Amino acid sequence: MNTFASASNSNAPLRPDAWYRRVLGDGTTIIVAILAVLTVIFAATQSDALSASVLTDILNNSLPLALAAAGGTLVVLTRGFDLSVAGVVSLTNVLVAVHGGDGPLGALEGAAIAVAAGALVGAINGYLVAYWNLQSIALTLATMIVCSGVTLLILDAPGGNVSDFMTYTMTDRLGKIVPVALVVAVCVYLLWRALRRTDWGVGLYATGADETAAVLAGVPVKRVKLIAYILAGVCYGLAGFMLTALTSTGTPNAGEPYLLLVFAAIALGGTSFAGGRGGVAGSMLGALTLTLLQKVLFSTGVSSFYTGIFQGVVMIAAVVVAVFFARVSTRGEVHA
Amino acid sequence: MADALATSTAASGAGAPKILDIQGIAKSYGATVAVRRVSFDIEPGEIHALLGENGAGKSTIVKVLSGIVIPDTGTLTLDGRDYAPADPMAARAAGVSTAFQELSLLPNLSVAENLMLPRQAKGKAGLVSVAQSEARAASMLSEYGLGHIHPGVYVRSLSLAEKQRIEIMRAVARQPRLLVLDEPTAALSDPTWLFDILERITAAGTGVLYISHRLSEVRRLCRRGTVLRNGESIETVSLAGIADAGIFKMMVGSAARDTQATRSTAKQTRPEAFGVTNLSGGTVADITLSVGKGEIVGVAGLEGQGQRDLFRMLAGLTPVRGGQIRIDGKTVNLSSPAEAARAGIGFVPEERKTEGVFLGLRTDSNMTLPILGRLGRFGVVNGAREKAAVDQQAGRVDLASRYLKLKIGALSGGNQQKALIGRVLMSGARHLVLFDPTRGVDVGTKAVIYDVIRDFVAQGGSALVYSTELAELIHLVDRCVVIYHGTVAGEASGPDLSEPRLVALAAGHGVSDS
Amino acid sequence: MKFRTSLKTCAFALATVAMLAGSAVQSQAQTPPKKYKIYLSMSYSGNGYQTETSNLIKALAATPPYDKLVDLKTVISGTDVQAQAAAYQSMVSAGADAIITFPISSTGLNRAIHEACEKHVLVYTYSATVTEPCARTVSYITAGFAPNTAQWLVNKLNGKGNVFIDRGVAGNSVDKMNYDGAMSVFRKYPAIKIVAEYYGMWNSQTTQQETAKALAAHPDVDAIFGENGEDGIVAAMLASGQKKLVPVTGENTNGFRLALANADLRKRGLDGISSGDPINVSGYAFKLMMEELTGKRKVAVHNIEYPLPWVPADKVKVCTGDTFVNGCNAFPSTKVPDSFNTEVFDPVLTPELSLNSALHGTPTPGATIQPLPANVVKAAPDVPGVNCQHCQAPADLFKLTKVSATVHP
Amino acid sequence: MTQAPLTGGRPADTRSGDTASGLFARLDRDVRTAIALFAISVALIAASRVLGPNFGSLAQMKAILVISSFLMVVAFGQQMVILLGGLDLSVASMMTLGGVLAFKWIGGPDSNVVWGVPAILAITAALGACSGIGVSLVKIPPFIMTLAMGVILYGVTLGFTQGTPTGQPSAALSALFGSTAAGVPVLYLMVAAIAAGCFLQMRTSFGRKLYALGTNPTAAYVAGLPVHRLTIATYAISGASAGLAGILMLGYVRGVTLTLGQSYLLPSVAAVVIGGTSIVGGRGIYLGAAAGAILLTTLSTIVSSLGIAEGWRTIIYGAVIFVALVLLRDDLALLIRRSRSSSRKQP
Repeated sequence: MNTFASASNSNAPLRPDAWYRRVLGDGTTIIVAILAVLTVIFAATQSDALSASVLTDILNNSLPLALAAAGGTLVVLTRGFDLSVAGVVSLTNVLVAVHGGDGPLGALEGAAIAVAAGALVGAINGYLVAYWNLQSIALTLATMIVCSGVTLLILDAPGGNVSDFMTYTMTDRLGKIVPVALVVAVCVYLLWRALRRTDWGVGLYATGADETAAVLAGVPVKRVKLIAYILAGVCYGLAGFMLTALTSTGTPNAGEPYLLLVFAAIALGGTSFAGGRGGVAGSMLGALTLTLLQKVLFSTGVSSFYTGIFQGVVMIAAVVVAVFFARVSTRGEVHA
Repeated sequence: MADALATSTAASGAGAPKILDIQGIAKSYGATVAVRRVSFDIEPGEIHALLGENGAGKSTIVKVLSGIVIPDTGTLTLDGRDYAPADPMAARAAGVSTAFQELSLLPNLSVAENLMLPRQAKGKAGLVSVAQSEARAASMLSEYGLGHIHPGVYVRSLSLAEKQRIEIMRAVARQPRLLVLDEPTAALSDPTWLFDILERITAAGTGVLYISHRLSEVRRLCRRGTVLRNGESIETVSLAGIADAGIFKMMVGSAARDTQATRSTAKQTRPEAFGVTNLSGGTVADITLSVGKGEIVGVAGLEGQGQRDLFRMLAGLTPVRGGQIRIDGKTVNLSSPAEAARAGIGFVPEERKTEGVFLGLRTDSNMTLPILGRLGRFGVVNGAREKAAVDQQAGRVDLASRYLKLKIGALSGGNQQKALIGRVLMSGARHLVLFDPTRGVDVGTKAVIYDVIRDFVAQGGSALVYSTELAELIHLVDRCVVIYHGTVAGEASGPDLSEPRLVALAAGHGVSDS
Repeated sequence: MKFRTSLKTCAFALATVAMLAGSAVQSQAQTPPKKYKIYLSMSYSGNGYQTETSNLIKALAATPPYDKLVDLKTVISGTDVQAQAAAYQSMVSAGADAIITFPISSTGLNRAIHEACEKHVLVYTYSATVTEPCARTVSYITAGFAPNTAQWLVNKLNGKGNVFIDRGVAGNSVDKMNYDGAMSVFRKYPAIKIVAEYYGMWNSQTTQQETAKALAAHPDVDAIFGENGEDGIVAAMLASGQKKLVPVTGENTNGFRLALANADLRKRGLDGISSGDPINVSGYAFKLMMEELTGKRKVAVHNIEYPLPWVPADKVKVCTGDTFVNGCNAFPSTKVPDSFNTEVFDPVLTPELSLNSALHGTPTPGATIQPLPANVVKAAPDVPGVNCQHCQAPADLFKLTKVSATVHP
Repeated sequence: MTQAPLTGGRPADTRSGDTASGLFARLDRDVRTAIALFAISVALIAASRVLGPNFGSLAQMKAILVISSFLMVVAFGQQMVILLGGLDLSVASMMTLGGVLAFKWIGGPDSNVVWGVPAILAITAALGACSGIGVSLVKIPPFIMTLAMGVILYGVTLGFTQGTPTGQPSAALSALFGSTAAGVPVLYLMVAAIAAGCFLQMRTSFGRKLYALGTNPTAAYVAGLPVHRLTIATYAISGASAGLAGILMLGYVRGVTLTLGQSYLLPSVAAVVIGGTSIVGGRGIYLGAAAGAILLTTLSTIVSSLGIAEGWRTIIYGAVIFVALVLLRDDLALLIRRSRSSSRKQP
């Protein structure tokens, strides 16, 4: 359709896209589909696949990555890259392991420490990127290195002691039904929904889509970015915290694997690296997918040597499908 | 100059406190001066026109008023109080709101969200309430006669016209003291919608700064107007007392005179160089035109009538929907700029900075880009030959050689344009397709560009030129095609080729109304 | 029919086992007539060491009678802890009888291992250890590699000189333990100066680069304390172009041993000790695990120590054949790459193995599983963070076993 | 770039081109950056003399250069991609693959080098081209495309070697790092290589078009440049240079591991960015990236000789990178000029 066509019948009512278009346009759909397929295969190839314990294990294993990916998504939405995730996860992991106390209160204290540390690093990143116009990818690389240095100062070998409350209760099932991991994930998601429904949330998408227009529309772009990086840091902190509970130890280089996995999860989740499109839910599901994929590859007996190939192919496939659907759903838009 | 100021101050001398009073605003970016000295004022309830060619400084004034750009010198007062907004929000708070030409809407947000930016309607728990936002948006939309747009629609799926309406409505709905409208009707086929709104708010005493290329609109709405030229306010005139020609003369200034070079008025028929038949695509509905060898054909039209897509189809940028393009007699299919270039088309885009030059590269590198292959063997560029080629071309477009070694971003718009045209000529194009080649360049450069185009066709080339400046077209081209609503509204040549005639055609009615 | 044959084979298998083991007749009667489902879990760090250890296990599992008795599956998880934990969990749900593994983290896998134990899955770790008490760890780590080699260096230097320390991976517990062990000795001698300390990541390539850098800054170095990848140290010294070579201690790469055996390098001053991590620990762990699994041995201790290899330069002897016969302990460079870890078999612990076992995981023709000596199991001392969670390391953890201090500070 | 309309583009340093005087100032900004980096490296070495008498010795510099040569080679490809506004995360796996193949094919008789090296370069280039195709034609974000490519290649290498790379060292390759006059041959080679790299970027039409495409993709398309071919070729170059680095590594350490390339991924990006190359593409020269590589190597050498905890060393390492970033910011000069001249709004 072109300007004149629409101008001529300009009083034809304009309603929101049909539901199927919106569904297709939303990257989350693809990841849900992939997840469903994997689950089916998994259930078919492993007898106790859907048993409570197995599911809990999967959730526990994927939660730290899911949290980290959630944080990374916020930065990607602003068209940035945050490599500091690896450093922050390691840092908070050892912080919690060394300074976390016993019992629920101790765990709470540990969480507080982790969140604070993450927020601090995030604030540094955010300030320098938003107000000094430093290249996000390069800056956060430096931050990551410094963080891992600080980590080694705190703990130069795996250790620290993690309370039984964290080790067992935090990774158990509430009332033997709901995995704690699931609860945490849902809480984070709800928190995101809430944030999404603030001026910052709207501004975040505005900034990512078109910074110039956002400024013209009065969005405080710099502050939006700063907050995005801070919240990202907080998420990394939580990831480090949950990782501590999962591994019941502080490991100085525990975060390293997350550096690239996080971006894999985000990509799987259908968040666009061009900014302004996507969301936290997709990334968290993306993280779950990566974990489940390992399980499926095991249960289907794929020679372990080749697991990497499958992971890579799935990543590419997901993005390609997302790109394709995005085109379909946005076809016929007027590009002014 | 002095008298220009005198008149403006005289005009602002008596009467009620001005809504806006601008005195001696100047602003420059590095080497490029955007605005030299601009002064004018707006009275309560007045719709004040800001007239001038592209690049005369209008958009800079808009940015200053909306707090995006802080002027280097000069003073602004709003309702008699000093007015120096640090950012868009400050401007808005002070009671100035703007509908921008490059619309400030976010495609990935809903209409409601866009309307509410940067502060959405809050429901319980202080969270954004989609329902409330959409409700408010809906009432707003219906109040301004856009009830047919559902507030939940994503802006990216709106037509350009709808977007423009939303942009305007958002500015108006903030009930500002001063409303700034930058080319508000560019995409509106029927501006009466806007005019009604303006009547309403001016009745309430709001001041409006109105920027438009459409003189007929300006005359209908505005009592006074200020003419800008090359970043200076030439004069603030009462529009009733001056004819279009007079205004154009002020806008174009000396350029009109000293480049009033002889035009090949001889109307012999020439063999076709390139042309299109029943071409449609983008906003072009159905256009047929032909350019002869050694001929300069002009294209005129109000903004958004399809001329842009016509040129971009010839450049291989906009996909062709129907009809055919002929070049040198052969029907061609231009699916990419590369193909267009191979076919002999030399395209100068309208957006110099984003689509034309490579700001990061040196001027000479910019110019030789398309012919690097020819400048050496085995893909290795022969420095000497490159220098020779550049110097020769620089002479042709009259570009001082001291600029050649600088990054092109450091050059003034005029010199950038010279380099760009130089590049296009270098590429060995046989047919020039120039979209507003003199946009925002100074008078001297204009003269140069005219000459370059003329001897290009004199050497057997052909050129299709679009310009927003009728005066320019009139003295440059052999004949001029006027586009309206994506079709050819008419053609003028020889004695027929006059501003009133073009204005009339462009406004969509056969007979002149001035 | 099928059942019958399998029964027959098992009977035969057990018969042989019984014969070889010469153990009580009841034990075989009790053992269930089935193939043991055993998983080998490696966390791929990518150096040859990983493959060689797994090859030994594969070879043993294919050596009669285990070939009839064992269904071995190898699983490689990435270098992150979650991946390996997830792998353990998958193995348990896949009905594993036992898991033999090289754990990537000494503490991070405890949960998964604990779950496995609760499901009565036998978990053995080789070379690297875990602090989860229900697992059996078989390792040389506690055998005093670092203090002994360090002391040897000190003796060699008569208590004074500039020393490099080539460490493993930053933030790793074994690295820390080796470092502490070495420093426990060096600190005693004020005249010993640690002029450079770098991380060779336990692979020849990084070690060579880091050593080359250090050598450039300190050509006046008098000795180098090395860990795995030490052949890189020698390579770096040779590449640096200095005439004079210095004593080097390291682990068991073939390149290193050949260098020590090389006469003119010795003349140029090269000397050293080849000690540390033996590939064979995996073979030993596997045999031990099988004996416990088949009920032929009750293993009481959790942490089992593998005897520390100790090959001084003058004891290096290049083998002519494919086994360690008449005291040879290195292979010609035509047979194995420099980075090959030589300490692949032990005449007492794993006589079944040969070079091809280590290189290709193939059993030695004609070999059958020999039982381990009855009293072979040696308990390892507690080391917090290495093989136990909340425990005290013995005061004499770093005691000297192979050498004694000949010089006094 | 989206900022341009608001800030009116960046006259930045370009202005100093004609106003400022003095040879140094008249040099191109990127060259200045590179020189500055070399200066920092030399200064570091000089300063390190306090650590020991042999610091700053010629031998040390040679050693540093030899070791940094691998990073230089990887950084070259990485920079080409970054100039394009992309990023290549597959260099690590690509380098490993190169090393593994070299170990298997080139090892042994020197004659193998003749066919082996071209073959391996061709393979890695082809694999790089695949990333390029994914990025330019299928429109997959470079970050994801190359990340996935890296993961896949690692899997392939793992499967191909079944865990242990097998083969023999190559005397011919090792000769490059000749024992006695260590570095000297390499030294010349490296200078030549750096020169060649800069030449490719500055003086060939491919290089020129690359910059154009990097600075302004839209304009490049409008100007009719072969955008897709350029992109694919660039990723192919990146693949090949990573492969070459792997081959060289075999020459240096007479054997390979599957972790060969891992330690080069982030440094390759760091070297490029520190070298004054903008991550959004279009500006920077190889001289800078090479200087960045040397700086990083020098830094780690000196840091590892500091008698302090590894933690502190890492912190220092990161801090220096950070400082370099701040000092070499694109618009730093502009900002200073502004803050001096007037209280104008900052971009």
